[in-house]
Amino acid sequence: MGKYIAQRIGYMLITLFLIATISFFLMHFLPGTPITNENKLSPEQREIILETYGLNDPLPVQYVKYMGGLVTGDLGVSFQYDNRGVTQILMDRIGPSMQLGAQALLIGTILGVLLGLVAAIYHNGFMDYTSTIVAVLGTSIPSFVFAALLQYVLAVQLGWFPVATWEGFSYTILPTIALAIFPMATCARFVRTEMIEVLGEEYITTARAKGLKGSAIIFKHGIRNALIPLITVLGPLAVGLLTGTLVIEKVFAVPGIGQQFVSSVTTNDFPIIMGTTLLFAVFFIVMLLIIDILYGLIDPRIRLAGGK
Amino acid sequence: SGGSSSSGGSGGDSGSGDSASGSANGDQIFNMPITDEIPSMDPSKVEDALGIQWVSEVMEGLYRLDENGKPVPGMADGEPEISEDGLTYTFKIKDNAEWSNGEPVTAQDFVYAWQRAVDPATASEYGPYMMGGVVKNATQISSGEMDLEELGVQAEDDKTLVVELEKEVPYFQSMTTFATFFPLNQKFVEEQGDQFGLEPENILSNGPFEMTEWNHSQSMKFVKNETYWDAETVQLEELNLTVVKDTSTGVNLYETGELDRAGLSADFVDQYINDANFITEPEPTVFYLKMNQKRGGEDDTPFANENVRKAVAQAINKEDYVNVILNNGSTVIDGLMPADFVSGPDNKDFRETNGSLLPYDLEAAQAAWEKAKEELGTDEITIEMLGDDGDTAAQTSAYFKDQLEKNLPGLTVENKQVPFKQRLELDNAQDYDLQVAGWGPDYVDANTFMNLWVTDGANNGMSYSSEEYDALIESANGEHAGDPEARWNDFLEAEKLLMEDAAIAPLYQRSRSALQSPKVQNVFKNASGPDYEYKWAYADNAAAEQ
Amino acid sequence: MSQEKLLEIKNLKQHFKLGRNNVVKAVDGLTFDIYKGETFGLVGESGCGKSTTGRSIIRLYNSTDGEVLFKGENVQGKKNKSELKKFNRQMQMIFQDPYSSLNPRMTVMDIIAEGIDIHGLAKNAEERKAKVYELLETVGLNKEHANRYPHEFSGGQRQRLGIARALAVDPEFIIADEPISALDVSIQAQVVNLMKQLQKEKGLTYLFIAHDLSMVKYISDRIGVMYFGKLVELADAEELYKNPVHPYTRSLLSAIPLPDPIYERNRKRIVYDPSQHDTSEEPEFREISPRHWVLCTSKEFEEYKKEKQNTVTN
Amino acid sequence: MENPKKNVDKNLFQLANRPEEQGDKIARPSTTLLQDAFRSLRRNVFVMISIILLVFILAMSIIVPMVSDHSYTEQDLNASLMKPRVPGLEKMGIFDGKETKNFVGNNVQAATQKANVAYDNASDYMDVEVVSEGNGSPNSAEVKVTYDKYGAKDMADDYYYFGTDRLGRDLWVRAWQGTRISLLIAFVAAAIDLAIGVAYGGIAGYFGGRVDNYLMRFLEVIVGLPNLVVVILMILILDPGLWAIIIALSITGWTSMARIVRGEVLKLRGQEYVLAARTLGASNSKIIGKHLIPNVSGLIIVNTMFTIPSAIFFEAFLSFIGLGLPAPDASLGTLINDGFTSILITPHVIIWPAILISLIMISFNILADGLRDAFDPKMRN
Amino acid sequence: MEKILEVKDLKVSFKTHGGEVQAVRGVTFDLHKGETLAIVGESGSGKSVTTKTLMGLLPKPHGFVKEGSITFDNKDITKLKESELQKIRGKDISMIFQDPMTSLNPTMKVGTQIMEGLIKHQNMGKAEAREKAIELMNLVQIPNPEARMKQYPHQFSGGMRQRVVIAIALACNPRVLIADEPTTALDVTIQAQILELMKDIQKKVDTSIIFITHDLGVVANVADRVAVMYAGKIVEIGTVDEVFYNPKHPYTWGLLGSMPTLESDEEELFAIPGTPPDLIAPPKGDAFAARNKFALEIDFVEQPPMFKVSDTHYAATWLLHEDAPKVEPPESVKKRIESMDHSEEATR
Ligand SMILES: Nc1ncnc2c1ncn2[C@@H]1O[C@H](COP(=O)(O)OP(=O)(O)OP(=O)(O)O)[C@@H](O)[C@H]1O
Ligand SMILES: Nc1ncnc2c1ncn2[C@@H]1O[C@H](COP(=O)(O)OP(=O)(O)OP(=O)(O)O)[C@@H](O)[C@H]1O
Ligand SMILES: [Mg+2]
Ligand SMILES: [Mg+2]
Repeated sequence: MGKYIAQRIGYMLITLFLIATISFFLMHFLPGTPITNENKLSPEQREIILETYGLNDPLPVQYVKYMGGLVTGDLGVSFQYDNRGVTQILMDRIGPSMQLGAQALLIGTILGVLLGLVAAIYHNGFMDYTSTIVAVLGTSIPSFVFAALLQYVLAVQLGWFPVATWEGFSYTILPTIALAIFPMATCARFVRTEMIEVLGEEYITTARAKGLKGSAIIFKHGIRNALIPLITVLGPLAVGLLTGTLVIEKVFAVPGIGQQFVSSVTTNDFPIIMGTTLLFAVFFIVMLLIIDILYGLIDPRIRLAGGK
Repeated sequence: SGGSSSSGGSGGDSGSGDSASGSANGDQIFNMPITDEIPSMDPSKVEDALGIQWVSEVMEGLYRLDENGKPVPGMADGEPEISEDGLTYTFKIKDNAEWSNGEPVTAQDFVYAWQRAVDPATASEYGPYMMGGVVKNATQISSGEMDLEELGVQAEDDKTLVVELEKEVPYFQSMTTFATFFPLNQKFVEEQGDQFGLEPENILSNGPFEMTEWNHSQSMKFVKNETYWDAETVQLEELNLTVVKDTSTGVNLYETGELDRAGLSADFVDQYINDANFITEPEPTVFYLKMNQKRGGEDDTPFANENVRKAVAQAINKEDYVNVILNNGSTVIDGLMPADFVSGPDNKDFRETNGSLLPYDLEAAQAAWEKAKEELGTDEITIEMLGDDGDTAAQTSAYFKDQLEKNLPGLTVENKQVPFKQRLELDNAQDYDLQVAGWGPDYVDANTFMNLWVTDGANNGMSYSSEEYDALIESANGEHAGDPEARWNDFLEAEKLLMEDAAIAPLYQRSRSALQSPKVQNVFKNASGPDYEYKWAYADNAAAEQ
Repeated sequence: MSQEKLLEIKNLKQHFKLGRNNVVKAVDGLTFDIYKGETFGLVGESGCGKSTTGRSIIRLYNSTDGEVLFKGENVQGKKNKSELKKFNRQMQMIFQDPYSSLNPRMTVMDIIAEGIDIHGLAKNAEERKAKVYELLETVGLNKEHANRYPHEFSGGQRQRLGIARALAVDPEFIIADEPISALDVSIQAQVVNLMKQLQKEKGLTYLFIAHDLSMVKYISDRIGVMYFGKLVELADAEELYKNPVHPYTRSLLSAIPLPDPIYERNRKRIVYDPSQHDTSEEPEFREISPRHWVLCTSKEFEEYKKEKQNTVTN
Repeated sequence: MENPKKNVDKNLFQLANRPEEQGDKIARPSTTLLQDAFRSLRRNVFVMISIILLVFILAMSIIVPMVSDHSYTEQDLNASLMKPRVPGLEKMGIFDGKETKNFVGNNVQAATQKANVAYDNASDYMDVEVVSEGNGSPNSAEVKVTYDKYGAKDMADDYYYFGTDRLGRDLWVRAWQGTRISLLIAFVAAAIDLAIGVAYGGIAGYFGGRVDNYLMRFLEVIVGLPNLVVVILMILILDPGLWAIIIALSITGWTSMARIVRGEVLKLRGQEYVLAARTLGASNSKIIGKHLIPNVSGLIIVNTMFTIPSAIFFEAFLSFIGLGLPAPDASLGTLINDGFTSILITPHVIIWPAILISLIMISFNILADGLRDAFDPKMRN
Repeated sequence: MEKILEVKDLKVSFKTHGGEVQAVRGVTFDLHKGETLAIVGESGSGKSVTTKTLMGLLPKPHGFVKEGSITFDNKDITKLKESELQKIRGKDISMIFQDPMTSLNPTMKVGTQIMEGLIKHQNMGKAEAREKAIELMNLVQIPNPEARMKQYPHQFSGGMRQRVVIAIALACNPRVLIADEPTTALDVTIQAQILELMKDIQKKVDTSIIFITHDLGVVANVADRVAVMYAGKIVEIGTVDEVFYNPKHPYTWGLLGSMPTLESDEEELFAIPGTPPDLIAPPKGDAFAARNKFALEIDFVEQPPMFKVSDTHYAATWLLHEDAPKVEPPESVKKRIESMDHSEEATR
């Protein structure tokens, strides 16, 4: 097990290296410079500024410098926010995004699983169709539409929650709900499909033959076996949630990394783009690893390659 | 009035327009929205509206713009001594000018700051731009050809600052209100190293306010600076800023009383136009179509033909555009210079004097178009229009395309929507035919607009070149620099010439629409530099109660 | 029956590496021949390596060691495309599980015609169809079945489809890997009858793998008994049943329940105890009487021989 | 129990000797998979409704922009932001194109005056209803004004079924045009996605081992690349527009499909029918294409149903940050974004595209479930 | 002998897209205390459905009891509520399922799966249940039970898994044990062990066993009585000797005839031709008629009733009607019976 993880971490480093390399070059193909007031500068002044940013070096040189910094854990400084360290910026911004993401993931998964279970148990019944429609609506209506409506109805009209900004737990509730709808719907669909299958398995009949109650059968025997495909889709979804979403962050004025990333891309803030890309990549790869480990924990039949 | 108008002055009917009436009462706190994170609070490096706005609240240069948008002495103790030739200015620094750490503001602080601004190592964007060609040797220093010490600024003693200019600059005082010209305490700045301006503790104030909290991308807090020389004028105790990027979120926060102001987009203007607290604020910012005459600076585009330019410039119904699509109080403009920005020796507004030069005129447009087609020997012309990524960009592009194609038969407009940075790049490379562009003043003088279109100017970017025009601008800034009347006439002529050539197609002068709580009083709108001035602001909570 | 060797298996080994120190010796040194036209039965308990043997012979695995000669040619050796194709036509396999050996998403027509398509045995669609119909008929189904999907068939019918698929390329040699284990008794009989009939008509050679001795005995000419990757006994079917020598063979025979209640009430199962063997030397495969081979040490060889003498004389 | 003594015709008690024709007969008549799939789909009411709906939507998206009086780009600033008005329905008081808004003032007069200002003094077309009389104190009076904008603008004969947007463009036409484009984006993205993702996953899963390891690591790299940067580069290379978006989508969109297919193929590749195909000499590509992929089709269909909305939404996201289709083109995504900023002020701008997008998604999902069942031979009964 | 379970005219159907599948079409039998009743018959003849019905385990809602009753403890199982059934299941009646590979939950430890029933029915605490589970595992001869408890099913061999399934079924000392093809997936040696084990346990606790299989050898080994099912009906029922040595129904002949004996020679095996009828539309007369060489005309007209052969032996074939021609079983079956008789003599 330990060996397997070590091996995977080795691969992870290679993958990260590749991602860093490819995105470094991709990014430098982006047209334009990080300079804000291009049209106020003469070409000579422009050159000087690029020079001081080190952007006039040949690309390979810049690349080597960047990778050198990376090895020592230095992500460089932002262009957009003069001199501010990229690491610090990322740390600041990822917090709110992760909190929202985690809350949304938690709520979305729990509700989604319940919804899916209900649908599976009352397969082809009224509850099934209701839950399916709820689920499909959840995946078909853009989350920002939900967000706008939630904000208007629950915050402005009813005054139950703060409208926006980021000042305490109560401020996280609305964006969490808006974010949770998609994972909820996704979970519901997957759990339903899987559960219907699992409930038809022989070992469920065995459990019934023992005289177990319906709830015990579903929670003790059913769910765990339905989890594998669920975590497969939840993994990338979780990364997506934890790494922030521009739109929800914008609507609820959350200082998250989703907004940050988009604004960095549109201002050519290379160090932040790189830093964010790598951060997301780490998230994703670690998530894939966690999923693989979870596979083994959930289903003992799935053995990790190389494990005992 | 000058380039500013009081906050409630237009549009609203709360009667708060008169800055003399009303009085401060209740908590002196404003909660204001800010549209984005402030990139930097380093005055040598600020390069965007937000940074300039808030650096200008915590700091002060030799001059400051007052209620009327006129430069009045700030750190400077009274008016400077100006040499005969108008090239040497000697400023006295106020004795009671202090940094918030208790140290006095000295002439050396200015010398250090100005040198820092043009130092290539600082990589400031505004430093070379503002000082180049103004302060002696600034251009050479910023391009690394001269040493910092050669900059035309000297501290004669602690409180005497001598500035040498490259040429006579009649609007120099106005320039010193700009952040790049603010003083810096060398010791403090060097202590902070590359952290300077990044956190509240890395900032030293000499202005009306101090920054005390900065939650990045989220919120900021400014409080009154008790060590400010004019602290007794400052009534506002606290200014809280919240980053809100979404218009409707801003409105919702305003509606629930969490913000004292909310910017409005076209749709919200419809909704709130009858609201008692609805305001519109005109700005001296103009928008026009840039018509590139040489693609990549080399090949002629259809716009090399004057008649094509004339046709396009007169074919768009600007009235409809401004009223229906922008719907934010913006006004049609038929020249380059915005209204209510500068007035001549006769005290008449520039715009008023020159009048409408290139208005919407369908007949003229079509006549020019027919001529143009004849001259070019073709019936079908296709041009590419760059769109930006602003709020109404898509509607704007769609509208212009529709107007041009409808009114100029045979013209095809292809819209190209690209990210902001790519647009800049295409603009730089002159790789476009037509694009909407805008310009706001950097200082209060006609030159900030008029010198845009000199041959090979940094902003020209469309290969417009007129010897006559160049000559006029040169004389205004050289020979006539000390002669306000002649200079004024140069500029008036230059604009006429520009419009005759249809070098650009003027569109509109921008306004902003907003909802603002009646308690917000005496926030002044500036023509250049910081958008707003809070030094004289106060909260009239009683007005809000009504 | 001719004595022409169709297949020679020499010291075949198939080891699976599971982990660093974990090697499963599924097949561990098999040597036997199969003659043209005969049915060679391979029995042994579950997991003793029967399927692995079959699969190694047909090249589904690359064997660890040893060689398999088919008509004197090494099967395992490197082959180019056309050689491979030729080989694939000559040797075919019927799989153990009639439910998982047919692609549930293909029609019977496509399943059976797959080999025809791969080897270009039909000139056009008509001929292809005709061939499939003929094959269906051969295995006792009819052409109406061609458009159906496997799950619409009973286990016996599915196994016939598997046989038809194998026959489609006109093979000479068929490996039948427990073709009947998963079937009903009454259906087992159908399949076995069919296989026998086909053998008669087409002169096929079978390697028939099973763990049920009674059926194997019925169909096979010779039988090999496997235990833990090794052949422990090899003899003519009748001989093996009448005179089992190796204790494992005896145990296996004794465990088969017969549809005879009274016999069953009295049947005594012989339990095989691997430790009863003589461990003084590596056992070898020795011919104890003509055509009857047993894996034994020289000491055991003598004992077995003596025993055998007794039973024969009795 | 006694043996039953029934009087039965004794003639019946003779050996029947019927030919064994019943032998291997399966009762059901033979049908092709397609017929069968269709039959099974037809039996499912929900699926039928979805199909009809989708066909209807597709047809409308093709026909409406072709036959309508207005084109989707045609502007009329005079008819800006008209409310929906539908002949027939307007008589029932819905979709009559009228706006209702409340105005407040110190007294009724003041409030009414405000309304007059707002509606250009078109008092002939205003219907004023007093909500509260007020007592002279600020904003105590309230009137409810119903404004007949069509009448006031002299457009009594015009009908905009979905209303108009700020530029006075007919949203009915734009919505269908947008549907057309969004469906195109969705289909092409899904198709490319299917082609690349399925093949990639199939190859990784089938060959397994080292091939799988390398392919999966490469996939991780692709996933790790920032989508937005890729999109911008595509816009740079291909000129902004539909195809840049579609290609950007397909560069990164196929990865989840690949992962799912791979996982399933890993499970299936040991199946005996795969071994059987190998013994027949089938090539690897044939095994993947004919044996493995068809057996993953259920999951592939379901996953495609996730691809379609994500493609449509991704395009919407791009227009949200200003990188979408260039004006004046319309997609459901751009329409929703246009309407989003004013969702509470002029809801008619966003509601129709939102409803259309939801209907499309729901139909696709139900259809997918139905298809999965219909093309699963095991579901044939 | 004491009757423990009485099944009367049980009819079970499934609603499917294709129509109603009449899986069980009128099954009547009794189960006595301490006996083993074997049910044989071909795949799909309704063996599993019948026994699942006994436990109220039909898949709902599409599987349902159409007619008939199952009397256990004076209660009709077909009429009980789910909660009442839960009290009986696992405690009074338990079941060993057909396939040991799939009938254990792959993600749950084996020990937990055994303990579940104990905790539920015997009100045991965890510790006590664990003790008992270890005891059960010992009973089914799983070596080293303490360690094995903590393992997952995939770590067990097929035979061991089957023993776990048996242990689960035996946990609460059920009065009726239903074993649905418990050995089909196993090889002969392990099968033999399991059969011995079941017989031992039966002796110890006097359970009644219903043993489903289609392997006649196994039947001969374990059964006291045998019921032969075909197309949802019992076509012959009797003591094991009666059915094996004096079979009356042509289907039973077919079954017996299709098994090769170790002595049988080169001739073709007797195989029942064709496939069973479609239970959505079962034939009007005898369901077996179409495949039956000895079918009478009446077989195509009317379903045969149960004819009595002896007090314990009944068969549903018109051949037993007094008007029917006398038909001898096929040669192969006769020969086989003779050979058995021979073996009978030999062993006695
Ligand atoms: N691909 C493989 N990888 C690892 N081990 C394998 C593989 N295939 C077979 N084995 C192992 O090799 C041994 C022999 O397996 P094989 O399938 O040949 O047995 P068998 O005699 O056919 O059994 P059965 O009667 O159950 O089919 C078993 O222990 C099995 O676990
Ligand atoms: N859930 C179900 N839905 C529809 N039909 C079913 C269902 N379960 C069983 N059947 C049908 O009922 C009939 C009897 O099935 P059953 O499982 O009892 O057969 P069996 O005698 O146990 O066969 P085997 O020996 O293969 O286990 C079959 O025709 C089967 O197709
Ligand atoms: Mg095998
Ligand atoms: Mg069964």
